[in-house]
Amino acid sequence: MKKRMFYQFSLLLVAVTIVLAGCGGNNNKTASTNGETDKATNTANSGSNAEGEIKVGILHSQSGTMAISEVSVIDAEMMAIDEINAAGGVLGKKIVPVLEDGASDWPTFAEKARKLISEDKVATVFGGWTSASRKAMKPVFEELNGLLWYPVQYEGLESSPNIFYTGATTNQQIVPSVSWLLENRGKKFYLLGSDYVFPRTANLVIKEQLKAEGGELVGEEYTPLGHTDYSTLISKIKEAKPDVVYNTLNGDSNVAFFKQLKDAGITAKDLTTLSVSVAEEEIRGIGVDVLEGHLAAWNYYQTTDTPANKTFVENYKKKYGDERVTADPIEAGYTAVYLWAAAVEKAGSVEVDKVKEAAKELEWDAPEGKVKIDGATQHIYKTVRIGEVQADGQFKELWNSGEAVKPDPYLKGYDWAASIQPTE
Amino acid sequence: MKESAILLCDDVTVEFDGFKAVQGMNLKLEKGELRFLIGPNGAGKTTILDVICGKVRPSGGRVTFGKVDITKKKEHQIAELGIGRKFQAPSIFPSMTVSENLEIAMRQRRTVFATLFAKMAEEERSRIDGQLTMIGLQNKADWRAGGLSHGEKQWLEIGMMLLQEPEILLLDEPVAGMTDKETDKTGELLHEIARKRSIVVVEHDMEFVRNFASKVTVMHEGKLLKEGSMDEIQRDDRVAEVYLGKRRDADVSRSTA
Amino acid sequence: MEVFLLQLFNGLSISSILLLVALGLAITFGLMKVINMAHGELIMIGAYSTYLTQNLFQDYLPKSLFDWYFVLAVPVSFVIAFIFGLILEISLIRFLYGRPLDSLLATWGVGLVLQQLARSIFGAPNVAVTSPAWLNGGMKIMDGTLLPYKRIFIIALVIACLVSMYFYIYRSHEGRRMRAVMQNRDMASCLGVSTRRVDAMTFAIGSGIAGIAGCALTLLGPIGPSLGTYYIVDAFMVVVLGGVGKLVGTVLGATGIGMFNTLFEYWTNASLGKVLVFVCIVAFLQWKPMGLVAMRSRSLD
Amino acid sequence: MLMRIQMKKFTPQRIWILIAYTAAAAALFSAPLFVSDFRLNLLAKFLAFAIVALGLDLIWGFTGILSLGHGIFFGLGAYAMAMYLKLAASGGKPPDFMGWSGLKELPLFWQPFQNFWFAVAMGIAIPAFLALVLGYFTFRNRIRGVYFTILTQALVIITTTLLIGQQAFTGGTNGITGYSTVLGYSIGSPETKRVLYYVTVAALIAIFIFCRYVIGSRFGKVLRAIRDGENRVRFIGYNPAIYQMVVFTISAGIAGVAGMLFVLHVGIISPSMLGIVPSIEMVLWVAIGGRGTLVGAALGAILMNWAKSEFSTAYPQGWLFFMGLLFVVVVVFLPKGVAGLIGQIKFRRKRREPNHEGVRNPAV
Repeated sequence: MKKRMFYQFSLLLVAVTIVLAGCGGNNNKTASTNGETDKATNTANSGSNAEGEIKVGILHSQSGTMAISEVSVIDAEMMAIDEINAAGGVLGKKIVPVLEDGASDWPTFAEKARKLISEDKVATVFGGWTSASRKAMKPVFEELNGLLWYPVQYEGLESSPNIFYTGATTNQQIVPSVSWLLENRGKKFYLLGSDYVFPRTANLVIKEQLKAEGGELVGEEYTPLGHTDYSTLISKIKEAKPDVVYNTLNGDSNVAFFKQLKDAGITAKDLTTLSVSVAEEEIRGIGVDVLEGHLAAWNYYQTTDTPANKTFVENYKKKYGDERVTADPIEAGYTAVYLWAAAVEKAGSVEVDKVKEAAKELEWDAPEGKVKIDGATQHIYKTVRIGEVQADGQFKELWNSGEAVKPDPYLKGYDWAASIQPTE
Repeated sequence: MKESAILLCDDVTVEFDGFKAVQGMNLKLEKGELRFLIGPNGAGKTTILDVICGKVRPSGGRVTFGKVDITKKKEHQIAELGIGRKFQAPSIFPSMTVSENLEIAMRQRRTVFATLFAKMAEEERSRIDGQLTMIGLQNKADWRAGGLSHGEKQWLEIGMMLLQEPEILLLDEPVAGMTDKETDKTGELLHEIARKRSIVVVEHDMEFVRNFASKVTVMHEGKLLKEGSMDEIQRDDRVAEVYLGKRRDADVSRSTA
Repeated sequence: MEVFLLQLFNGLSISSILLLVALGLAITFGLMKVINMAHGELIMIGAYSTYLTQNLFQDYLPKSLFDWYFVLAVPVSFVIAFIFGLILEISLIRFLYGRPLDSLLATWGVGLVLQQLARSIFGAPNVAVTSPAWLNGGMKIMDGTLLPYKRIFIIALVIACLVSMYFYIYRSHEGRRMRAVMQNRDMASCLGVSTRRVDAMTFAIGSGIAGIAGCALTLLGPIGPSLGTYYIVDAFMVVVLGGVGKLVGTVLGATGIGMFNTLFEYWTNASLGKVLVFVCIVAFLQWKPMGLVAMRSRSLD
Repeated sequence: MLMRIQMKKFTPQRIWILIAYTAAAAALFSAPLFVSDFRLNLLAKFLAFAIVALGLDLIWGFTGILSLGHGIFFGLGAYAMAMYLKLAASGGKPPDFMGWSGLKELPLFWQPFQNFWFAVAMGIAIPAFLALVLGYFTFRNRIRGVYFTILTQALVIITTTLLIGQQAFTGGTNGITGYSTVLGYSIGSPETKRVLYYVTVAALIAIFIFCRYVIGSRFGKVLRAIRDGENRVRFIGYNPAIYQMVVFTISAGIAGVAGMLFVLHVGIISPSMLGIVPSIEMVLWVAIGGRGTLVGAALGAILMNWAKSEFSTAYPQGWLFFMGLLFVVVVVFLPKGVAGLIGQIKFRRKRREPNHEGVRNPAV
């Protein structure tokens, strides 16, 4: 009996010490990571300090399943920060990135966002990839009045006063691509997606659009994330005989789908597929041999012909290696940093409200062409591009929208979209 | 005669993947009887104990306990009805203390609700203490049972069984691994217990059987070979042929194990 | 008719993949009672081995030989996964015999480390393996029904693995020792069989087969650090459903799951199909806890 | 023997223990005075995890049943609370995700969740009920050890796939997030957070005491007996299936409570929290802290999560290596975890029995 008790006692002591020391220790640690300056905490919520530094948060998944995609975005954002710092920083101050790992886990994104804002007191955060991670962070940014730059195309139907969306919303990617397909490739659509929010919502939009624009839905299928056998699904597609497979599969599923599609004897000549989640990076993992001739819709390709892109691609390859490729989300992450920096310069401050005000209608020559922030929705004007995969793993642009399209996250400009408005 | 039988195995057959371990075995146990079950290895002695206590479902035949048919009952139901079993290898609960072992074995209401709110009554404690003294472990009540010696574990298990207060005790080689002194003590204890309860003992130790048995059942190849007093058994030619002839082999294999 | 045939083939194909993935587990889990959660990572190692073989061929050998890299990749994957398995057994698994649940947890940790290792070496994104030209295309059995050569190849590969395993286990000297150790460790060691050696070999062979599975999977799916996680649970289901300790059971388990998966997926959709299959497995195990082919034994616990 | 009981009550050790417990409770209650809001929020989350760990320890540490599906029970509790919070935020109208999934009306089963207490009751009842049903079949059919563990994994896959697939009703992969108030108080305000923290501390202490009672009772002894030898228990006359079922249900209910608290602190629940990886991680906390001791399990959860949030930032790659290796080392060489290690150092001389006894799980 004696030993049991004594042993519990020592355990408890350890517990108390850890809880107290742990918490206390944390505070110390935060102070010391504030760098050489202990005054950082005094300038609460400003994100800057007297010594000439501005802290910004970078919050992507560096581990877990989503790291595949997000690590390149971090690279692009870091590159933009380096470039800006090399050119003298913002407001004459250096930008200091604080990296956090979202670990492909949505609650972790929320936790880390909270930490960046309230502990590190960053001026802004660049981060997120999946819709889920953004949805998880959104309440935190709204509660603490932080600022988030989200760099990935997404399903729309959202606009938060504390988030800037530098990726495409539906009317800058999906809607125009569907119209283009209807005009050029055929009326019968087969919707294939991974089972999560983006594909389901995107397909909801597509179905309405097909009804309105004379298309026909011949099938709709969702596969679990990480699904790797598409033989049955391909037979189903064969039976349905669509003109177009509109593909919203995500990540690894794309690899399996395209490899097995080719094995089934179906090439891009036999069946048009258009993907919205396959960019240059993904092509490398799938293999050009299986993807050649298939289509994708984005706002940017590595081959996009603008002066800004030439230097962007060059610098990116110089910094991270010649074998690396740029892609739409990478470019959007890069653009986000520049847009924020420009807004800060214009506002003359890093305070969230002032930056937001200054960002309205701000324009910048991004690698994808001229972009402009839409003040009302905090999305940006983007040019839509449809590309075809070439033998070298790059896209050839088949069509573009000519000018940057005004973002319309709630699809208010489309009559047929009346039924998919949010209920709240 | 018939009404005094407390346990009746009627034409019990057990099959393991086509192999008949027990074939049409009959066994009748009177109240207050101390019965020894012997036979060469593989005769089906342990299997018949398994059938009685519900561990093995017979493919044919019936087992009746008192007036209750227990052939289809589950182990814990059979145990609750009053049949206790001690296995060959000491199976106590090694991470619990000796007195905890006894506490849960003690006869009591065994529902979740009852155990959740059970308070150790004065009477219960004295029963446990009494048992501890009887099995000679009063000084080791707070030891973890896993730390006991082999013989002590055997005793503890017997103690647990006694606290369980079953009407029939099924013992599988209770004196295996015991010293001569311990063996004798166990034998005496069995006789004492048999005054109130019935006991079936499976045993290889012929010395022990000779010293303590009143009635012996011999099994061979899953069947009843002979039943009677030790003298009758020893005089029987068939027993001598199938059992005693092979006994030497059995002893040899046991001594090497 | 076409659809029926094609679906039958698809079901067979999925079964063969499941079987290939589960065969290694059937050995480590079925015979050794070690729950190897890192099995998926051994599959991943096999896949990366294939990738490396491909790269070596690309870089150092004439283009005309490139198509034959896959022939070499199968044994290479086996050997590399075998070596990993051996190291794993010697450094870790041998402490875990008789503690199946602990082996599950510890090997999960190993899996985590191996995944991270792959991520550090090859990077987080998927890598591409170009399948050899002779495996492209398929057999046309009637109009619109094409049986891809890759899938036929995998089916053949599984059969080859099964046959060689059968011969190894039931016909070879080594195999006899292995069975002896798995059935009665003490007795075998008394008879002079080195149980340590047999354990290590058995585990390594199970791992090696996982490597072959990984090699085959490069033909069909993604090759990335998390490759193994997609298959591990399915593989366990196959082994448990089939019944532990019998190869026949594993074959039946894989065929059952593969066929039903295809059927349900065809009737409903991929998500629901998966749910239905798992519900069926859970329900089936309630009915027959020991699986399809149960090994009955008299021993208590 | 009476003496022994008396002794138990008044030994100095017992008094010390009492002081230590009081100190621990005092530290937890006074933490808000020392710690920033953010850290407090984190601590609250860790405490919620500690609650799951207690529940897991009941079944794994004390009964020898390893569930790799506790994420489900945790998650279902969390979902129940999330449904209430989401409805509170949307004012009883269908929440946003239903809109973009094409659902216009609030489904019937959502409606009662407008009531906080109903949600709380469901947050315990749903996981407990699911565990009861699963336990009823599996334990009655004597599926145990590894088979049970693998079965719980199948259950995880079924549940997460369903949750993801039924996006209109569950929010899909995004899960449910975006809350505003709880019982009328703003969920983001520091005051509410502080109150929620105290609620969590109180829940942890209450559940800790409850678990201690369960373990100390004769019921708890039967559980430990089941861990040591399920069959032997049967021959004494207990039906292990019932006991396993009950303790599994209790454990699931506790996980549900933890899940509800988790949602209140973190503000999101998504199917990924129900997955296999979080479920295994929960087991890891218990393993590292020390299975078979309640303090160890709770401590393990707090410690591991604290370490994770500290180190995963600085070394996102290294962290996984570290965690994997830690797992291996602890499971293989320290089967009793940190608690066991401390015990070993302190009482090595007094040990009379081989220390691996009883640690072995009676599986297969």
